[in-house]
This record gives sequence, C-alpha cells and structure tokens, in this order.
Amino acid sequence: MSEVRRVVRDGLWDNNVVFAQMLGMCPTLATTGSATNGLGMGLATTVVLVCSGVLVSLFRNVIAREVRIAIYVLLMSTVVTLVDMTMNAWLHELHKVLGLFIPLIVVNCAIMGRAESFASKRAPGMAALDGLMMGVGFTLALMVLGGVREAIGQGTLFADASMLLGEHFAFLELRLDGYRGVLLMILPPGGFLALGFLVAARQRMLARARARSEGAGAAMTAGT
Amino acid sequence: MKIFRFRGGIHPEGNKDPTACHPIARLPLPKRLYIPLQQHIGEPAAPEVKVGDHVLKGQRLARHQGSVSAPVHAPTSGTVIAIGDHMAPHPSGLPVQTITLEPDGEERWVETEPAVDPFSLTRAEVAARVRDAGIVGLGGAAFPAAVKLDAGNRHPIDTLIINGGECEPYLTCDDRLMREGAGYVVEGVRLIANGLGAKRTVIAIEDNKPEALEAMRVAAAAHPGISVLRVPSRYPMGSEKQLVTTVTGREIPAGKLSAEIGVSVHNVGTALAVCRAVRFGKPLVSRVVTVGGGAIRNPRNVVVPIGTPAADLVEFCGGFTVTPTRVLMGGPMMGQVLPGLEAPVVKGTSGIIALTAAEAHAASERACLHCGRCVDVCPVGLVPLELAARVRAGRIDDAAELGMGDCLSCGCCAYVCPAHLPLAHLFNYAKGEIAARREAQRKAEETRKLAEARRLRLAAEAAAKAARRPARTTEKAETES
Amino acid sequence: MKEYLLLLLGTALVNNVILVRFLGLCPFLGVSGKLETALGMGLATTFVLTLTSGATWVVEHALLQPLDMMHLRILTYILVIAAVVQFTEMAIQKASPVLHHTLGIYLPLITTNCAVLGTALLNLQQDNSLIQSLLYGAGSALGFTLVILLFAGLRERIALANVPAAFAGTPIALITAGLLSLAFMGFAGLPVR
Amino acid sequence: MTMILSVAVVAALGLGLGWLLGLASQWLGATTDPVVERLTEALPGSQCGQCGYPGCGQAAIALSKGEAPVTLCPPGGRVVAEKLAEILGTTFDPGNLPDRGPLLARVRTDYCIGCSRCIKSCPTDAILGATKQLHVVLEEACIGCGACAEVCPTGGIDLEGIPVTLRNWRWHKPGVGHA
Amino acid sequence: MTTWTPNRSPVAAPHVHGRANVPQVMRTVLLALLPATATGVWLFGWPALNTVLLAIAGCVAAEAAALAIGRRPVGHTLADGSAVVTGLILALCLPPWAPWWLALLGGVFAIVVGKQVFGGLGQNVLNPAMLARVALLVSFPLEMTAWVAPQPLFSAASPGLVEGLAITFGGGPLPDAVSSATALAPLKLGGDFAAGEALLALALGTVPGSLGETSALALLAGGALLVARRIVPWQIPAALLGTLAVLAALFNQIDPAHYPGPLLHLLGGSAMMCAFFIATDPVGAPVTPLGRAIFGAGIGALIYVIRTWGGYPEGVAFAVLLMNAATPLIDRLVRPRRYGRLRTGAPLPLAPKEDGR
Amino acid sequence: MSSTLAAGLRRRPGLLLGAFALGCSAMLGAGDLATREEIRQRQADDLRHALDQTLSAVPHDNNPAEDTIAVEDAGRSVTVYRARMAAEVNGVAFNWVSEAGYGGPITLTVGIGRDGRIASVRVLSHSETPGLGDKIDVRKSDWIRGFDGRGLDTGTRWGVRKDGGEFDQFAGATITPRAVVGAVHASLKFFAAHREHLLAAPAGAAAAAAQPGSPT
Ligand SMILES: Cc1cc2nc3c(=O)[nH]c(=O)nc-3n(C[C@H](O)[C@H](O)[C@H](O)COP(=O)(O)O)c2cc1C
Ligand SMILES: Cc1cc2nc3c(=O)[nH]c(=O)nc-3n(C[C@H](O)[C@H](O)[C@H](O)COP(=O)(O)O)c2cc1C
Ligand SMILES: Cc1cc2nc3c(=O)[nH]c(=O)nc-3n(C[C@H](O)[C@H](O)[C@H](O)COP(=O)(O)O)c2cc1C
Ligand SMILES: Cc1cc2nc3c(=O)[nH]c(=O)nc-3n(C[C@H](O)[C@H](O)[C@H](O)CO)c2cc1C
Ligand code: SF4
Ligand code: SF4
Ligand code: SF4
Ligand code: SF4
Ligand code: FES
Repeated sequence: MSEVRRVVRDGLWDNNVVFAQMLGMCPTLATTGSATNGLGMGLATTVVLVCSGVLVSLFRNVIAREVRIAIYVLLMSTVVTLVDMTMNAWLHELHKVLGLFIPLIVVNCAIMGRAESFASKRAPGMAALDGLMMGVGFTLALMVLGGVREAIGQGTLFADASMLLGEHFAFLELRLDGYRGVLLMILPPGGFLALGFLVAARQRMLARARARSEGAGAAMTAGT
Repeated sequence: MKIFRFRGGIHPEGNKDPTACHPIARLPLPKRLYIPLQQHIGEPAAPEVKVGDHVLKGQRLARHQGSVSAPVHAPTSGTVIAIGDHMAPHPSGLPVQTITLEPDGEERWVETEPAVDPFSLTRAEVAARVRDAGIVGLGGAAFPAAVKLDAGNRHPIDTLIINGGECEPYLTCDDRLMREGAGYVVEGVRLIANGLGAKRTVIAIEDNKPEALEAMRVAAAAHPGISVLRVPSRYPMGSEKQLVTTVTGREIPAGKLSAEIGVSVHNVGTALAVCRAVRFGKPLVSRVVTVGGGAIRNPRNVVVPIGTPAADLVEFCGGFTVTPTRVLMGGPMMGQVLPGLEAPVVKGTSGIIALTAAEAHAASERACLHCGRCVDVCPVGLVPLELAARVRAGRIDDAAELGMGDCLSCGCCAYVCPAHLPLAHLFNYAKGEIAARREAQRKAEETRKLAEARRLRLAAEAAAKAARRPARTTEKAETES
Repeated sequence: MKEYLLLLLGTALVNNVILVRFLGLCPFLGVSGKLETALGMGLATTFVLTLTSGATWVVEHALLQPLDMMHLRILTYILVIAAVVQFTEMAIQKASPVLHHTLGIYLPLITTNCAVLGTALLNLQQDNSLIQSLLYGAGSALGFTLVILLFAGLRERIALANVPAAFAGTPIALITAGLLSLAFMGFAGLPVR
Repeated sequence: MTMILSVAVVAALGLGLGWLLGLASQWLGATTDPVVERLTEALPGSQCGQCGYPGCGQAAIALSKGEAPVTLCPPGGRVVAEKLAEILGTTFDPGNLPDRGPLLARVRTDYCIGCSRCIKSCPTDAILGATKQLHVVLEEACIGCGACAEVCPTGGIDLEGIPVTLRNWRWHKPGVGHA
Repeated sequence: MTTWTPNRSPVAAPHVHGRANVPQVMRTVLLALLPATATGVWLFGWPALNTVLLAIAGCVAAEAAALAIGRRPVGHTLADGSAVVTGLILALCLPPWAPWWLALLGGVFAIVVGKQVFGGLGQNVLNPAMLARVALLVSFPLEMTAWVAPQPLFSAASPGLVEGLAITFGGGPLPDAVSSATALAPLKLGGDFAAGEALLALALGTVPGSLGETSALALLAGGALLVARRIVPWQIPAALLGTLAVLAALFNQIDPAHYPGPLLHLLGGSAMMCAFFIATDPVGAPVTPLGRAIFGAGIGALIYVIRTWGGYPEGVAFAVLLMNAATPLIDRLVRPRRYGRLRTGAPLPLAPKEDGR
Repeated sequence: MSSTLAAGLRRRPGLLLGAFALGCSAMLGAGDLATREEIRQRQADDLRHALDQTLSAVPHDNNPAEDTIAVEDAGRSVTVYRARMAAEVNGVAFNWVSEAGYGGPITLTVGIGRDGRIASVRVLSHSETPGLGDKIDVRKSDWIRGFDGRGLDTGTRWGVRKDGGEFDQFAGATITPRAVVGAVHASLKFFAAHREHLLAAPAGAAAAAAQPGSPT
C-alpha cells in the first residue's frame, strides 16, 4: 500500500481518532447532540490538525527534545486561538453553540498525539495530509455520532444547519414528522451509549473481517 | 462451660440415621488386601518385606522415612504376593506403590508388648509407641499423630480437644465408636493428655449425637480433668480451627499451628487407636468405616482391615440399589470421589458413600448472582465469589492476595451457591496453581544462584588463565632473546 | 458558608465535570481500569485542578484583563497549567519520592486533561471570584475523583464479567459510563449551581 | 502597544517555562532507569539466550523499551511473565505464552559418550559427570532450557515433561461457564 | 448387584448441595411479587394487566434475541426466569395505563442495555429494571408521570377488557378526568401532606401511583416471604427504610410544614417496593452484612434527598442506580475479617492464652 | 532559518521556547487585530438583537445599547440599558440570571416599561434539555410571551400552576418554567426597588460606563 493510501486509510478508518484511538472524547461527546454541531466541531478540529501538523513538521528540525511538548502547546494554542477568533467573527452562531469546546481543542489529546507521532517525523506535505485525514475521520465520526443521536433523539438530521453554518447548508436539514424522539439520546448518557454501540459495531465488523481473512488464509495454506 | 460461636457455617441435611442406628459390624476377611505405602501426609514408608514373604498380623511391612512419616503394618496374617503399583484411593486414580497381601485366614498376631501401666510411661515413650504403631490422624487429614504429640514438648499445651464433632453428613463412624467404645476412647484421651502434658481436656461432641454424648459423659465421669462438651451441630464444627474457637474462643493466627496457642486437637478414632497401641501394643491395622449413601442397600458402620478394596465393603453392605452418581471416600462435604471400587480403604478413610442423583440436589451451573450467600457461610471470612471470578479469569495472584491460601476447602460456599458454581473445585485448582508457582519460583531462585555460581566459577577460571598467560609470554621472550 | 458548600456539592454532583460537562473524558476512560490508578489520577487531578483554578484566575484578572489581551487567554492558560503541573511534579518529587512514584506518572497526562482548561474557562464564563474559583476547581476535582472511582470499581467488576466479544473493552466501558451518567441525572434539579 | 505587550508577556512566560522544563529535564535525566533494574531482578538470570537477546540484562533493556513482549523468556514461564507485566504496568495475555510446561533434560545412558560438551553449555551447572563417563542431570537444578540437547553430538539428551505423580498432581480447572 | 462405572474426570467436593438454585430463587421472587401485582391489576384494571404482560414480553423477547445473536443457549438461559422478574419489576414501576410501546421499549432497554451487553445474568452491575425506568422517565416524562386514580376492576369506572386494550394500544393522551397526582406530589408542590385516613389508603394502595408500588401491605407481605426464605438479606430493607424514616422524622421535627413525616415517605411512592424487591437485587448489592447495611442506608438517604430537594418527583430508581454504582467500592472496602487475621490481613499476634479474646 | 542558528537554538531550549513564544504571540496579535472589530460588531449585534426584542414594545428614539447604567443589587452589579423617548426613560432592559435552571444557569433579558410592567422577556442563554425545557426559547414556543404586560401590581399569581401560580409548566419539566417565572418575578422586584434611580438618571451620563463588548 502506498504511503498516501496508508495515511488516508489510517485517518478514516484503521486508526480513526474517535473509534480506534479513543482520543478527543470530550468534544466527541459534548458536541454531538446534533449532526450539525458535530460537523462544525469536526471542521474546526480539522483546521487545527492541518495547521498544527504543518507547523510542527516545518520546525521539526529545530525543535529540541526537552521543550518539544511546550512548543507544540504554544503552536497549537496559537492555531486554536486563531480558529476561535475567526469563528467568533464569521461563524458567530456556531461559535456560541460550540462555545467552550473550541478552546478545548488545544488539549484535545488527538492533536498532541498526531504532532508527536506523525508530524514531527514527516515532511510538511505528508503532515498536512495526515492532519487532513485525521480531521476528516474525526469529522465523519462526529457527524455519524451526532446524526445517530439526533435522529433517534429528536427525529431530525442536521437541524439548524442553515442557521449555524450558513444558508448553503440548508439542504442538509431533514425532519422525521410524527416521531417524538427518545430524549435520552441527546442527553449526556445518550452520547456514551451511542458511541458505545457504534464502537461495538465496529469491533464486530473488524472481528468478522479478521475471521474472513483468516478463513481465506487457512484455505490458501490448505490449498498449497 | 461457655461456648463461642465461629463465623459462617451451614446446616446440611445430616442423613446420619440410616447408619447411626446399627451397631458396628465386622467385615469378613477379604480375599486380597492392597496396602499403599503412603497413607499419610509426609514421606512414604519404605517397604521391609519381599514378594513371597509370609507376614503376621501387625507385623511391620514398611518403616517410616524422615521426620514426618508413618510405618505400615500387616492388617492380617498372610503372604505378600506383590509390591508395585495399584490404584490409589485418590480422585486422580493414579497408581501408588502398594503391598498386596493374600490373607491366610488365620489372623495370627505378632508378639505384642502391652504396657504394664500405660500411665507410668514417659511422654517420649508414649510418642514412640504411637509412632511405631503407625497411627495417623483418623479425622481425615492423616497427619502422623506422633508428630503432633511431640509438639507438646516444644509448645506448652493447656487444652487438649478431642474432636467428636463428626459434622460431615452421612458419617457416623465416630458416633458409633463413642457409643460402643467410650471406655477405650477415654483411656486413649487420657494417654494423649498425659503425652502432651495438657492441663485440661475437652471432648467436644455435636448435639445431634445424644447417645454418644451420654456414653462419653459416663465414661469420663471418673476423670475430673476431662469434660465432655456439647457443641451445636453446624458444619464445619469438626474443623480444627473452628473447633478451637468454639471451645476456647481463641483463633489460631494465620500460618500458625494450634499448638502455638496451647491447643492440640485429636480425633476420637485417633484416641482409640492410641489406646490400643499404648495399652495393648497393637498397631493401627483396621478402622471403622461408614458405608452409606442412598445407593447402598444396607448402610452401616463396619470395622475394616486397612487395604480392603471398596468393592468388598459395598458387597458386604448389600451392594447398590441404584446406580450411584458418585461414590466417595469420606463425607460428601470434604470427601473425594473414588476412582474405582478397586481402590482400598486406608487409615484416613472414614466412609464409603454412594450418592444417588436425587440426594445430591445437582442442578446445572449458572452465572454468579452476586447473592453473597457464599460470603455469609464461609467460616474463614473469605469472599468466595470474588475468588472464583479471579480464578476463572486466570488471575491466580489476585486470588492469592484476596486470601485464597486461607481457604479450608470446606465446601460451605459451594453447598449454598444457588448458581451451583464449582467454587471449591475452582479453589482446589487455584491452590494447586499457587503451589506450582511457588515451586517454580523456588526453582527460579535456585537457578539464579546456580547461574551466579557458574559465572563466578568461569570468571575465576578466566582469571586464572589470564594470570598464567603473561607468565608464559615472558618465558617465550626470554627464550627468544 | 452554606453558599460555598452548595457550590462545592453542586459542581461535584449536579454539574459533574465528567458526566454532565463532558470534560476530562480521556483520563476518565483511560485511567479507570484499576481502582488504585484511578485514585492516583483523581488525587493528582484534584491537586492540579484546584491550583490551576486559582492561578488562571490570577492571570486573567491581573494580567489579561488589565492589559486587554484576551486573545492570549488560551495560550497563557495552557502555559500556566503546564507550569503548575511541572511545578507540582517537582514539588512532589522533592517532598516525597514515594508519592512521586505513585502519582508522578499521572502528572504529564493532566496537562492534556480538558477538565483543567475547561474548568478554568468555566470559571471565567461564570464570573467567579477567586474563592469561588478555587471552590469550583476543588468541586470539579472532587466530582472527577468520585466518578472515576465509581467507574473504576464498576470496570474492575466488568473485567471479570462474561461480556460478549463485540462489547468487550471500550464499548462496555462507554456504555457503563453512559449508564452511570444516567444515574447521575438523579441529582439534576438539586437547588445548587 | 498591545502587540509589544503581548509579545513581552508570552515571551516572558515562555522563557520561564523553558527554564522550568530545563530544570526538570536535568532532574529527570540524571537518574538511572530503575525499571530496568527491577526487570533484570525479575528475570531468571541464567543468561541462556533463549529470548533472542544476549542475556537477561539486554532482555531487560529491550523490555523496558517495549521492544520485547513480557512473554519473552521461556525458562521464566508464566510466573516471570506476570512479574514483568506487573513491573511494566501492562496486562499480560497468557494466550501468547507457549505454555509447554516445565521440562527436564534426561541423558540417554546408551547414547552418552562422555564428551562433556553439555556440561559446558549448561547455564546452571546442572550436569555432572567426568569426561568419558556417563553424565547425569540434576533434576533440581535443570531448568529445561535445552542448551545441552543442542550441543550433544549424539543427540543423546531428551527434554521431557515432568511425569505426573500423586505428589505433583493438581486439580484441573473446572469447565467453561461463568463465575 | 447394580454396577457403577467411575467418572474419569475427577470432581471436587462438596458432592451434595443445598436445595437452592437460580430458577427456584426467581420463582420465589415472582411469587412474592404476586400480591402487589394482583393488587395493582385489581386497582387499575385491565390496562394494568396489559402493561405487565407487555413489559414481561419485551424482556423475554429481548433476552431470547440477544442470546440467539450471541450464540448462547436460549432455552436453558431463559429458564432461569430472571428476565421475567426484570419485566415484572419494571412493569410494577410504570404508570399503570402506560401505552404499549412504553412497556415494550422499557423491557427491551432493560435487557439489552442493562443486562445482555454485560454478558447476561449476574454480569451487569446496575439494576436493569431501574435503568429502563430512568431511561423512560428521562425520555418520556409525559407518559411516565401520567397517573390514574384507582378504579377497581369490575367497578363502574373501570375500563372493560376492550376499552383497556384501546387505552394501552390506542395511543393519545389520557383523559384529564382520570389523570391524578401521587401521594408524593405535595413534596414538590407544597400542599397538604397525607392526613390520617389517607395513610390507610397508602397502606392498601388505593391511591394513584405506579402499577405495583401503591399497596404497602401487599409489598410487605411479599417482602416478608423473601426475608423469611433468606432470599433477601434483612439488612438492606431495614437500613433503607430505617434511614429514610429517620431522615424524614428529623426534618419533620425541624419544619413540619415543609417536610412530611416518616409515614408518608415510607408508605407513599415506591420506598417499600424498593426496599424489598429492587434494592435487594443481588446482582447490584454488596455481599457482606455491613456492606448491605451501608448500601441500604445510602439508598434511603439518596431517596430522601432526591425526593425532597431534587428535580424528580421520586428518587428511588436514581438512588438504587447510584448505590449500585458504589457497590464495587463498598465490597472492596468492607470485607469480612479473615479467620486468624487482623482486619488489615496481617496474621493475629500470638495472644496471651486466655479464653475468649 | 540558517542551520547554524537552528543548531544554536537547539542547544538553548529556553531561548528556543522564547523564540517560539515570540512568533506565536505575533501571530495572535495579528489575528486579534484582524478579528477584534468584527467580534465586537457581532457581540454588539447580539446585544442589539436582544434589546430589540425586549424593548420593541417600548417606544424609544435612542440606542439603548449605548445608554447604560450600572446598578448595585445584593452585592452584584447589573448593567441596565435604557430606552428613551425624548430624553424621558420609557423603559429599561437588563440581563437577569436564574441559578435554578435544570441544566444550569438561565440568562434572561428582561424588558420593563416605565409602568413597571413587563415589556418583553427573552432567554439569552440556557442549557435546558432540548425538547423539554427549551420551550422557554421563543423559537420553540410562545410561552415566554405570556409575561408581556404583567407586573407586580397586576394581581398576577407569580408561580407555575403546580405551585399554585398562573403560569403553565411544561409537562415533565416544571423546573425550567419555575426558574424562569421566579427570575422574572425577581427582576420585577429589582426594578421596583431601584425604580427611582433607573428612571431618573440623567440622559447619557452613564454612556461611558457602557461595555458594549460584554453584555453579560
Ligand atoms: C508440630 C506440628 C507440626 C505440624 N505440621 C504440619 C504440616 O507441616 N502440615 C500439615 O498439614 N499439618 C501439620 N500439622 C498438623 C496440623 O496442625 C493439623 O492437625 C493438620 O494439618 C490437619 O488438620 P486439619 O484437618 O484441620 O486440616 C502439624 C502439627 C503439629 C503439632
Ligand atoms: C472442614 C473440615 C471438617 C472437619 N471435620 C472433622 C470432623 O468432623 N471430625 C474430625 O475428627 N475431624 C474433622 N476435621 C479434621 C480436623 O480439622 C483435624 O484435622 C482433626 O480433628 C485432627 O485430629 P486427628 O489428627 O486425630 O485426625 C475436619 C477438617 C476440616 C477442614
Ligand atoms: C466400638 C468398637 C470400636 C472398634 N474399633 C476398632 C478399630 O478401630 N480397629 C480395630 O482393629 N478393631 C476395632 N474394633 C474391633 C474390636 O476391638 C475387635 O474385637 C478387636 O480388634 C479384636 O480383634 P483383633 O484381633 O483385630 O484385635 C472395635 C470394636 C468396637 C466394639
Ligand atoms: C431478590 C431479587 C430481586 C430482584 N430485583 C430485580 C430488580 O429490581 N430489577 C431487575 O431488573 N431484576 C431483578 N431481579 C432479577 C435479576 O437478578 C436481574 O434480572 C439481574 O439484575 C440480571 O442480571 C431480582 C432478583 C432477585 C432474586
Ligand atoms: S471452601 Fe474455602 S472459600 Fe468456600 S466456604 Fe470453605 S473456606 Fe470459605
Ligand atoms: S453463592 Fe454463588 S451465586 Fe451467590 S454470590 Fe456466591 S458464588 Fe455467586
Ligand atoms: S531467555 Fe530468559 S533466562 Fe534466558 S537469557 Fe533470556 S531472559 Fe535470561
Ligand atoms: S536443559 Fe540441559 S543445559 Fe538446560 S538446564 Fe537442563 S541440563 Fe542444563
Ligand atoms: S479530549 Fe478531553 S480529556 Fe481528552
């Protein structure tokens, strides 16, 4: 597998921040009351991941070991603050909803983890791709989780997307009429439960895939 | 006399009546006797006879080896026809070295030397006679009795407790022994008390044996140092630790012997055997065995020569009425499954119990409910459900930390468990694992020492070589010049 | 006095950092496998969280607001938190190597614990005074410790259960956390803030 | 003005923190790794090399770096693996351990030519015997590492499981179900 | 002579067993719940019976499905009867005229999320029925607080069989005429607390409330059976009711106008149900006597706090779940002292040789 | 960056860190400059929007957002926005926080007319449960409009119906409406207590104290 494909696959599925690494749990659960919020948070995080990845990669030869964590923190808080200010200025409604959690992207363990394990060893291009893929994987995971919670919880999908993200996103909005919703799902417990079941589903898929490939492997060895 | 309560315990169905009401019967001599050389805790005995030897009843067949061991004697007169492997009375069914004796039917005794006045013997003499008679604890543990008597010399014993608890369901051999041979038992008790230098002696009998209590009271009435104590029927009253607590209110500190708190415990059967040995010079060659259980046609107590195959006993008691689910040596709470009816009765065999399925209340195993009944009944104060979960998960060390080693294997927990979990079995397994690990650990230590020694040796050798080499080079240089 | 007590209880139970505010989930999920480690994490967090709540308040009111440099807030907060953690580590190491051995490994983890930065920001959002901030930090930390302890107890038991393969590991931990959070909803509506 | 102030503030904070970190790294950098020490302690110390490392010390270093699984040491078996896992704070999956049970070497009397090579190879000096004479293995000392069997020119050393007797018989684990 | 072939795989002692087994325990619990169930159905009519049947059906069906998916033995496991107990307890904690989907959904939630994902009977930690109740309460507060006034079966006001089916399956809100407030309502609303004659009603159960919680007497009868049969340890109900009563009495002394006395707390709401049937679910309760006492007292205190100051009208379910969550900690801290050891686990010192230390 | 400089910095971690701090704060400063005005504008918009909603029933010709006074009440300072018609204070609006919400504090903007009657109330921020407590939001339900025109002297029974008041509670979520009703009631009392001061202050005097950037 080429390196690029590897990175793409890692970010989207194999090493997905939410489903596989279980990092960045706070924004994952806190902002997925609806798919829209999840999307917004995911996009914000993606921007931070890409920028911080590029920055860390650019300076990878300069940064001394002892202070690398401190420098990463500096870089990330700068990027996050910039994102925060930008959103506050031009995506004001969404900023109000995600409020507290934008600054918290700084401590999102996922970003630190990526900086340390990937960006600090690769060229800026690769780091950017990795950040992008991790971010897209994160965004997708947040959207799926938000979508599930929102759909079961109140029978809508991407509600308020136009209001929060701008009119272009109005097409996303869906509403299931006549369905009252299971409130539990948009409350904190629902976040944990939905994520738990989604991860379980993923585990089951992986186990199936493994069993299949093992079966195939066994058949092959039997054949030779 | 005040009685103290011990923690936990259960009230299993006694099922003692079918055998308790019949007098002890005498088993006709079997065709073959299989006498294992290891019938006790400790080193096996070493054979002293050859195949083809003719031996007399009570003649020593094998002598004890090491400090914790016991000799083995011929249960009757006859010919040694084999010395080799035979099925051990052990759940594994593994073979054990066994002397096979073909009785000649004459029951001829060797010369015995009865003590003129057994109470004039010194402590050491009593202990020597007990050891030479091959007496081991008849209460189940089969620990050489002489070693325990000896302990009286090292620790002052203030209380001798005679264990007439017989708390196991079905078993009544001690009950019948006390009813029919109270006088001998009391004499044996006095001999043990003398041997230990005990200040007072308590014969503790569960209140479900009123006749035995009465008989022992009468027999002991003449001896002011001996009191007969009626203790409540509660399993495992007969267990040494629990009995000591019941009688004295003291607890034996973990890892200590009862002797260290001044108490010694012996079974009533042991007392009788001591009496026979010291007064009559007769070694331990037979014992009373309860043959019972719902599958036995005529359940009763029988005096049996050591080495009798279980099959002979079952046949003597009328055989099976139905196919038993399990045949046990010992009681149903602590006893072991018999690997086959060809396994012989040994010194520690208190009963042969054939259980029917209905009696066992067997039910399929389910998941632990966390109901805590096992905690309520555990006499040690363990939390069996937690132990079991850890053992199941292979976390033996965690189980050990929670006190696995303190478990008595009394089976109370498994008895009450509504989920029918094999708790005691799990614990047996865990204890085995712990022992195996300790063994491995010891070996690893040993290995480290050996490796270190080798390293030192190699280093020394290298150094020696190095010391020699320069010498040689100078030599060479000299010759060259 | 009563007000402060209610503030403490409220932050610990009603608005629990983990179960209601969704802060500090990574250590909550990651360091709750064993009770001992959970306790260590809880104690270390309690210490740091209380200290940083005070320190960030000081930085905010003595530095950022007077100089009108709100755009440096995240950066300075993070630096302050890192410094406090570092300081704590050194202090503990100096004072008690034993304690350092047991708590030390958790300290670096705390820097990336959202609960710390989150609490600092919440303090700001709620316009808490210095004392209130300290109490709020302590309350959050107590809530964190309480919940992580309960959760670790549950997980130790679940580790011995016969969980279906698909749910073993993370999923069952998440579900348990969800059910715990459901139980904590019982505290909702208690008249504390 | 704001600009300069903010730069000053952040630079000051950064410097301060950098100084702190520098201090901390000095504090931490100097100490030797106690984990390696404890690991070495836990390993059998017979330097047999079965783990693929040139002796227990190297094995311990590899372990501490996470390069080797805790189940690396066959002679140590389960007990050592668990200890290592404990020191490293990881869990240990007994499934990974090829649990072949303890083994013992036995010299076949009819094969042994008394070459003494086995004696030299044995890490625990568990083999006795003079040159040109029959060699025997001390059961107590043998760790079943197989080094002797490898060097024996006649293939006269077998590794055998320890036979089950009444003394070392253990209860099996009761069947599946859930506790 | 009948022969015997030995079993080659050795089994360890004990070889006999007490009579208790799981299905029998569950049957006894069902029996003990019968008086309360019967009273509930009698008081609230056919719709109540529908609710009971639907909740049980939901539980049993979910259990069967989960077992089948997990490839575990379905018949054998269902036979333990625990799903039925969960279903019945859930039903008894629901509003009697609950719509069909509420009972069914609750049953499925209880079994799937509360029990089977943990591995089935005994593997879960939090009470499945209470989880379902809380999940429903949080999700459907309207339906979960729609109480009806009792109208005994066959009385004029009681809906007939067909009408009952319409109420359960028809959907739509309850007619205002029958909706009513529970005995605990004044706690939150500040009205009059139950007067003398109302206490009799609370004991008999002729008040609005959950299906099975209203009749203290019926619950007490069943509870007594369980305690007598040793299926339920007495410490839990005693500590629970005791703590609740003491707290109620205390605050009642301080301010009778705001805080009702102990009787209302004990008899109104589901304290009795909880004390004997819910808190006592062995799976989530500690295993030592002291632990159980702490557990019971904790539930009692939490019930009081949530009832008196909390946002929900009844705190039983939350209190049980919270203490369930604390159970592993309690079990860990409260272990029995081991024979021959100090509480710390160190061996006893060799004490002076005196009887009865 | 030249390699020698890089190597030099690497050897002095403190300096390196300082350099990064410098760069970062420069970037932040630039970002701040770029967004500051925009954010201020947005926040002012928010405020104006809230005031528009709450004071729309009060005829005024000034910009209330810029006519504020700070009032001390029970230890806290409340910023009051005043709507004037021809220099006469016709009504006021201010934020009022209720701590009794279900999910946390609820912030209301309350507009009160000169007569001491509610002009309009809006919820500025809340974290009540979606689907239950969020009906206090005017976008979800008209409930909040029920306060319009009520005052301390209108004979209103202040309280939710369950408590014997006259305001509807939402089924299953009494806490939220109870909190809001209580807060509105309290805000009226606040108005009554400071009425003179609020209505009498000279025009424009307090404009300087205004902090348009932070309405809360
Ligand atoms: C000095 C002395 C040493 C003993 N050593 C042991 C021993 O090493 N192992 C043992 O099992 N029992 C030993 N015992 C016997 C125990 O006290 C106890 O009687 C025996 O273990 C059986 O008791 P139980 O059936 O209650 O388990 C010793 C007894 C004495 C007096
Ligand atoms: C659970 C348990 C129950 C026991 N029950 C009895 C019993 O009923 N009668 C008895 O003599 N020994 C019983 N023992 C053995 C005693 O602990 C102790 O070994 C014995 O009384 C010592 O006497 P002995 O050496 O003469 O056999 C039991 C042991 C255990 C662990
Ligand atoms: C109560 C009682 C207990 C007995 N217990 C034993 C016993 O433990 N061992 C034994 O060899 N004989 C026992 N016997 C059998 C008689 O003592 C028997 O008559 C005696 O052993 C004589 O036979 P001998 O030749 O075997 O000595 C017992 C008899 C009675 C009445
Ligand atoms: C005394 C007793 C009380 C029980 N109470 C409950 C209960 O409150 N809720 C429940 O779901 N199951 C209850 N069960 C059934 C069973 O224990 C429960 O389904 C387990 O929690 C499933 O693992 C009870 C069982 C017993 C024996
Ligand atoms: S077998 Fe062990 S754990 Fe079980 S009750 Fe007996 S002593 Fe306790
Ligand atoms: S008695 Fe059985 S079911 Fe009950 S707690 Fe103990 S092991 Fe579990
Ligand atoms: S295999 Fe084990 S004993 Fe041998 S060298 Fe490696 S670590 Fe040491
Ligand atoms: S297997 Fe051979 S070399 Fe290894 S310890 Fe045993 S005797 Fe020595
Ligand atoms: S994202 Fe919050 S602690 Fe990791």
